[in-house]
This record gives sequence, structure tokens and C-alpha cells, in this order.
Amino acid sequence: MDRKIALVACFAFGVVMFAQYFSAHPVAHQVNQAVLEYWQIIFAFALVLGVVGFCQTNVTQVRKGHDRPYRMAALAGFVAMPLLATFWGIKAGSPFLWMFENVQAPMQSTVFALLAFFVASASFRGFRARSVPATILLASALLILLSRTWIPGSMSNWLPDAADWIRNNPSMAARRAILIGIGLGSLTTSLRVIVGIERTWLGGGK
Amino acid sequence: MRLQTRHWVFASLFVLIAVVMASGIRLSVPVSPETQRMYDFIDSLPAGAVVLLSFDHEASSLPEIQPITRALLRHCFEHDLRPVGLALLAEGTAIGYRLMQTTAREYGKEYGIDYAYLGFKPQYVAAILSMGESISATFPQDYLGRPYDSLALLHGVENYDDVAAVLSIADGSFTTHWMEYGGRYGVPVIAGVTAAMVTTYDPYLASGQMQAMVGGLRGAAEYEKLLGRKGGGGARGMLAQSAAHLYVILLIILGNVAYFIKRRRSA
Amino acid sequence: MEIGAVIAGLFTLAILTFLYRDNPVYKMAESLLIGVSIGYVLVITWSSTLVDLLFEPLFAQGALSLTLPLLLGLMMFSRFHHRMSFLSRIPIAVMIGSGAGVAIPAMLEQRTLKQMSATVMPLLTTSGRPDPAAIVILAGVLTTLCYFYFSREHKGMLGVAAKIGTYFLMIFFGTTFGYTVMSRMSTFIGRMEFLLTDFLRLTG
Amino acid sequence: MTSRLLAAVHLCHFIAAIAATVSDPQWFDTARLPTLIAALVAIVIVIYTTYHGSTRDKFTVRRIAGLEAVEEAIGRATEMARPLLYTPGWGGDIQRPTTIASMNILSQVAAKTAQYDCRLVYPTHDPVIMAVAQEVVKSSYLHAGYPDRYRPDDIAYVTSSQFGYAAAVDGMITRLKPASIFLLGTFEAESLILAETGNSVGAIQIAGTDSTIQLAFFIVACDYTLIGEELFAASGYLSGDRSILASVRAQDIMKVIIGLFLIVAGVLATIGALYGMALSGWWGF
Repeated sequence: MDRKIALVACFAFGVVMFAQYFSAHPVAHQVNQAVLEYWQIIFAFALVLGVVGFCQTNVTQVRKGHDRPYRMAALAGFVAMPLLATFWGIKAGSPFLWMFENVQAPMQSTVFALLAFFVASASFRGFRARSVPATILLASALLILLSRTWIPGSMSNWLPDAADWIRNNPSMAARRAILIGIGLGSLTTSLRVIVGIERTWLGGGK
Repeated sequence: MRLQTRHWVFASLFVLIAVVMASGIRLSVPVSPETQRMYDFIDSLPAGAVVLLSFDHEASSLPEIQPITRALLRHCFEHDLRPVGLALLAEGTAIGYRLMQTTAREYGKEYGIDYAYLGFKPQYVAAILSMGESISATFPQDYLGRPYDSLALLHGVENYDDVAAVLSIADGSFTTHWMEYGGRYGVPVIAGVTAAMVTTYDPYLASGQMQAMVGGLRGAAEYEKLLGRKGGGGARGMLAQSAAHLYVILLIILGNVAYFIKRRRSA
Repeated sequence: MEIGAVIAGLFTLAILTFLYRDNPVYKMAESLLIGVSIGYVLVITWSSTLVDLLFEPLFAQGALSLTLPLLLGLMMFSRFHHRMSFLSRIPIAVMIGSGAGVAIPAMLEQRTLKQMSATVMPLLTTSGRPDPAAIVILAGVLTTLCYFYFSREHKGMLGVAAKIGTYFLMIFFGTTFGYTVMSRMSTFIGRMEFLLTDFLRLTG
Repeated sequence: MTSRLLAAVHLCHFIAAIAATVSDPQWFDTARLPTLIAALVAIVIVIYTTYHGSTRDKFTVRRIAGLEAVEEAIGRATEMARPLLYTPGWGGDIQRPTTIASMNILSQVAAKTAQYDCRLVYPTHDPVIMAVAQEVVKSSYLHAGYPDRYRPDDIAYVTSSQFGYAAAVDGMITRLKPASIFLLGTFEAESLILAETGNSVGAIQIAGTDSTIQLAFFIVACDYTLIGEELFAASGYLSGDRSILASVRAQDIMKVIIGLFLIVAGVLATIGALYGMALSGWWGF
């Protein structure tokens, strides 16, 4: 029974949102706006769910003595932010934003910067001219890199042109076909979801 | 732990970049047609037009995003456009506000009259679609907590019809959402993106779904050149960038040499 | 030196130690990052969604229509109770169903139709000469679509076309890789600039 | 059978709703007509392949390399007594069709890990995805006959921040040393961090995404990669579910139509340009 209610809700909201796309009527727009707000609100409640799970896991681990200092650091960071926000607000210049700018942001930037190293190791390890396709992959990557490298002299004129041509023609064609394919895959998946053929998300069961 | 090949790969990259950057040499770059197209597009907008500036990135890509945004904002202010900022990713919020504030100060622009900042809205698809219906309903208040209607430049700005363009500053695929979901309202989309995202957006640029794009540190350096400015973040990193490219090329070649030697030995 | 820059610098270095191996310093930084970032998202979502979109209009302005999303949201909490947890399927159904409804026309129009029409170009120039770019694009799109044809094994004509499609895909992956290397290096260079200029004050 | 009938009734309602919208000129935005027609054509094709008996039953999917490795990856984790890590990436939310496709594959993988008693770890950045994944995995374990092997704590929300998530999953990979890693869903820049770290612990990695630029990294760094649409076909391939296979078939039919469209329009555009005839324009959407 509960599955049926969920399936009906899924179907009804699916049809409404599909139909409103094709309408310019103010009511359609209002419906659209309302449903989109529902998403945001439901997400916010779900976030509480996720956060409670996070706290439970960490508190349990602290009690058991697993990785205690690390678990406590995670909990401390988590508790600090809402506290700072409650007492001093979240506008420019607040301690909350200071934490964001000097603790969270630099660490995230650095995790991101790790990518440079991983790009280097992946280039060393993964780019082998094993087969024709692999060689094509390698050649086009090398061409693009060279074309965007500062090289004095005549090379610097035709290389970027060749690279741009590759990028704007064969490369773009492949991406276009990937996009078309993904569009079709998304379309049929969504359709199956709306009419209730696809119900894995409900926890399986036919 | 024994040092592995990848540790050497990592260490060499670190040393190389540190040395090149410490040398302090700056390179000048030729302007690509793409960057020129963005410059011309912004130049073609009438003075006073409102441009929505969406900070669709996280704090992590700041090194690349900041020079691009600075250059584009400078052009907007020089040209008397009125940028209105917002963020679709929570982390872009504070960064966007600070970038707009500091750049506006350079030109003596005033908050609420020459520029404004609406703040962050989660659930990006919802936010984009919802602004197509009503921006004031989506953002009843600006970032600083003032009512939408109290800001002079937002008077008469109801939805995308009253906006000259959406400039999406992105380090990921968020600009796609602007085109895919904002596209239905017919608002022109332009973008400042990290170099990694350039090929992703090429088809959109070619199909006209996106009007113009500036990509990467290199794009920023070119834009700075068009604005006649020196010493922005763009030009500074160009030599290090080239060195890094040559390093990766070298790694690919070395990797292949090692591979073929090994294959010959085993054969 | 500004305290913020020192702290930011130390955390930057702590994360970089991961390149050598997993270690207590990285683990500590990682844990703190996870905690702080959850706290940040929670605060921002609270203020920009729950307060702005729900509590303010519902309780302060009496927008009763918002009781429905409030109920839907509260249903998510039924997951805390084993026997009531089926209720959480309803808000999830609303999100998945409406998401699918939005996705069908949006994906179809923007990903498929727009990309199709952009591919249609005259294959010859006005002087009657073949236009290499237009031909390459058409051939690329068609052969790559052949690669994505699942109903038949890739043999015979289809096999040849799909193989050419693979080559186009590889060109795309190579190009993308090249551009992404640029981007990733820029990020690292930016981080180095911070370390050298703001943290260590070696360059100016 | 009942569910199929019910689905058919749903479909009829769906089409009736569309017809009602279109019939009222006030309500219909004519600029959207081409998209509506295309959507209707697509819907009809899906209905045909789903409900037309012989089309449905005869159809098989071509070999997809990455998918043949799924069983091997799970077996390897079991043999080595190490966990299996599955993540849908940072880029998606539950409304995204890719996430749904990934859930489908997750349910297949979970059924096998339940059977082999192999630990399945699923970190995610989205609390709604977490809730759905818990349902999916729980029911897979239940259907496989091992409800007691299900560990809800392993299907966890880590954080919504992109690189917070990347750091957390990286930490998990280095500490748990999973034998196999599945990266299936929508990924952004975190893709290579995860794939390279996975490689450094010697995991066998199966990736698949609709994020085109991340594909380049997965191709270079992972053992098997599902490219774009292959991810959508994968769930049908793994489960052998007729209804999913039918929609894969529908996608193929649409691809043939698109191919023909491109060729015909291309020829007409060429003739139009050469002889200055007004043949062009009708293909602009």
C-alpha cells in the first residue's frame, strides 16, 4: 500500500512537471515554482537526517575509542560552525566566515590542487600507446598540451590553429554524440520512473 | 615506506613549479578569438544593463576563477553595466561577494545602485527555473538581508526578460544547467570557466546556446591584455603553466619509453 | 603576519602531506574539514532554505500552502522510526517523479534536439568544394552514435563505423585531458602562489 | 502482470494529460511544439518496445566490456576479504536520471555482495541519495536472503562539500583498502583524485559517468569505463530486466531516426546552400 502511494505521488508530480514545461500560463509557472521549492525544503530536512547519521557514527566511534582524536576533531568542527553562526551571524567579517575562509576554503583548494599531482602520475602511468585508440588519445592530448605551451618561434603559430581545429571539429562531434546518447538515456529512464516501471528507488520489488 | 615512482613524479612537479614561480618572470600571450568574442559581447551591451553574475563554483577553484572573474567584472564596471551577483553553490557565496565588493571599490561603484548581491540558493535547478518566474520571489532579500525592492538597481528587474545576460562563473557543469534550464526563458548565457571545462562547453558555444566564453588562467591573461591591464593573476602564472605542460609531456614520453622497453624485454 | 594566513598555510601543508602517504596530520586535517564543511552546509541551508523559504512565509506571513512541503519534509524524519520509515518514500517519490518530469523535456530539447540541429550544415561550400569541418562533424556524430548502438554486436559495417566512432571518442578524451591538465596545473600554481607570497612571503 | 497493466493505465493517463494541455491554446506555449512532438514520438517508441511482445523478448544487448568485470570485481573483494566501495560521485542529485541508473546497478551489486558476504561501503554527498541507497541496498540484501548482513552505517552521508567529500572518500580508500571500487554516477573534478588513490591501493576500478570531461580521466586511470549512455544500458544488461532492455532498444531506434534525420537534413542543407533554395531551417529547434 505504502509503495502505491509513493508510485502515485511520483506519477502525479512527474506528469505535472512534464506538462508545465509546455505551458506559458501563469498557473503553470506557479506550480513549477512551488514544486521547485518543495525540492529545496525536502532536501533541507533530509540534510538533518544525514547529519544525525554523521553524529551517531562519530559519537559511537569516540565511545568505542576508535580513532578518537580524529572523530572528536570532526565533531568539534561540526559543532563550531552552527555555534559561531548563532552568536555572531554569517555575514561578511563574521567568525563563521573567517572559519570558512581560513580553515575550510584553503583545505578544499589544496585537496583540489592535489589533482595536479594525480594528473602527473596518471599521465605517467596511463598514457601508453598500447593500441590504435590509445595512441590517438595520447596524440591528441600531446597536441593540445603543446599548443597551449609557450614556445618561441614559428611553431607557436600553426600549433594552436591545429589544436583548435581538432577541438572544434572531431572532438566536438564525439562529445555531441555522447550528449545525444545521454539525452536519450535520461529520457527513457525518466519515462520509466514516471510510469512506475522503474522502481528500484523504492527498494526494489515488482 | 619505500619511495615509489609516483613520489618522484610528485616531488619533481613541486620543485619545478616552486623554482619557476620564484623566478618571477611574466609572459605576454596573444589574444584568442574566443576571448575577443567575450570582450565584444560585453562591449555590445548597453550601458546600465543588468547582468546576472552567478558564482557557480566552490572555494577550491579560486586560483583559476579569481583572475577570470576580476577581469570580467572590471570590464563590466568600466562599461557601466550593473552586475547582480548570486551563487548556486554555497561556497561561491562569500567569494563572489568579496570579489564584487573589492572590484567595485576600484571603480567607486556603489552597492544597491551600481551592483548588488543576492546570495546563495540551494538546489540549483530549482533556483534557475524559479528565477525565470520571479527573481524577487526567489531572493526576497539580498545577501545583506535587505529587502529586494529596497535596492534601486533591482527596480523593474522581475525575471530573465529584464536581464541582458547571465554570466556563469563555473568550475564544473553548472553553466550547462543555466543553458538547459535557463535556456527555456531565452536569456543569453555567457561563461567564465576553468580550463578543464572548456571542451565541455565547446558544443554549446558552437550551437549558439552559449554566446561567449573565457577559459582558464590563459583566458584571464588574454582578457587582462584586452583591458590594457598588467599584473593580474593571469600573466603571472603563464610561465609556470608552460613549464607544467612540458613536464606532463615529458612524463607521457617517459612512461611510453619505459613501456616499450619493458615490452621488448618480455618479448 | 596575519593569523588567518598562517592557519590557512598550515592546513594547506597538512593536506599536501597526503601525497607522501596517509598520516595523522592529514587525518586530523581531513576530519576537521569534514566536520567544518558539514557545519557550513547546515548553517547555509538552514538560513537560505528553511528560514527564507519555509518558516518565514509560513509562520510569519501565514502562507498556509507551505504546510504541504513542511509535511513532506517532516516525513523524511520517519526514517528515525523503523515502523514508520515507509512514509519517507513519499517525499522521495515527489522529488524523483518531478525530477523525471522536468528532465524529459529539458534533456530532450537541450541535449538531443539542439545538438542535432547544430550538426546540420551544408557539406559543400558555395563554390562546390567539400567543407572538411562540416563533413568531419557529421561523420563524427554518426559514427560515435554507432558506437552507442546496443542492439547488435559491433560486426560488419556497424563494426567499422563503431570503430571509427571510437577514434573520435579518443580524440575527444585526449583533447579534454589536455585542457584539464592545464586547469589542474593552474589550481596548483594558484596554491603555490599563496604559499610563496602570502604564507612564506618569498615573492611579492 | 498487474503491475504492467497498471503501468499501461498510467501511460494512457500521461498521454491524456498531454493532450488536454495541448488542446487549450491559452495553456500551450507553441514555441515548445517541436520538443513536444519529439517527446511524444519518443514516448510512443518506448511504449512500443516495452509492450510489443516479440520485440521485447528477442532483444539482447551487445557485449559491454566494463560490465563483464562486475562479477570479477565482487569475487575479488570476497576472496581478498576486503570491502567493496561504491560511490555515485559528487555531481548528481536524486532527480538526475544518471543517479537513478546508478541506483539500479547498485541494487545488482548489493545483491551479489549480500550473497558473498562482502562488505559494501557507499559514501555519498547527498542526504536524499543516502536515504534512497539505504532502501535499495537493504532490499537487495533482503531479497538475496541475508537481511542480517546489511550494515546501514556503511551507506553514509559524508559531507556536501566537493573536496570535503573527496578527502573523506580518499581517506576511506587508503584506510579500508577496498579490493574493488565502483565509480558510477555523476562526477566532477573529484573523479581523478578518487581514481588515482584507488589505483595506489591496488583496487580494480569500474567507472561510468555522464560527465563527459571526467570520462577522459576514468579512461586513463580506471580498469573499465562505461561511457555516457552505456551507464544507462548497464542496469538492463546486468539485471536482464526486460523493461530496461526494452528502453535500451527504444534508445537505439531513436538513434537510427536521429542518424537518418542528420543525413537527410545535411543533404538538403547542402542543396539549399548550393542552389540558393529555401530548404533550410526546418531542422532548427
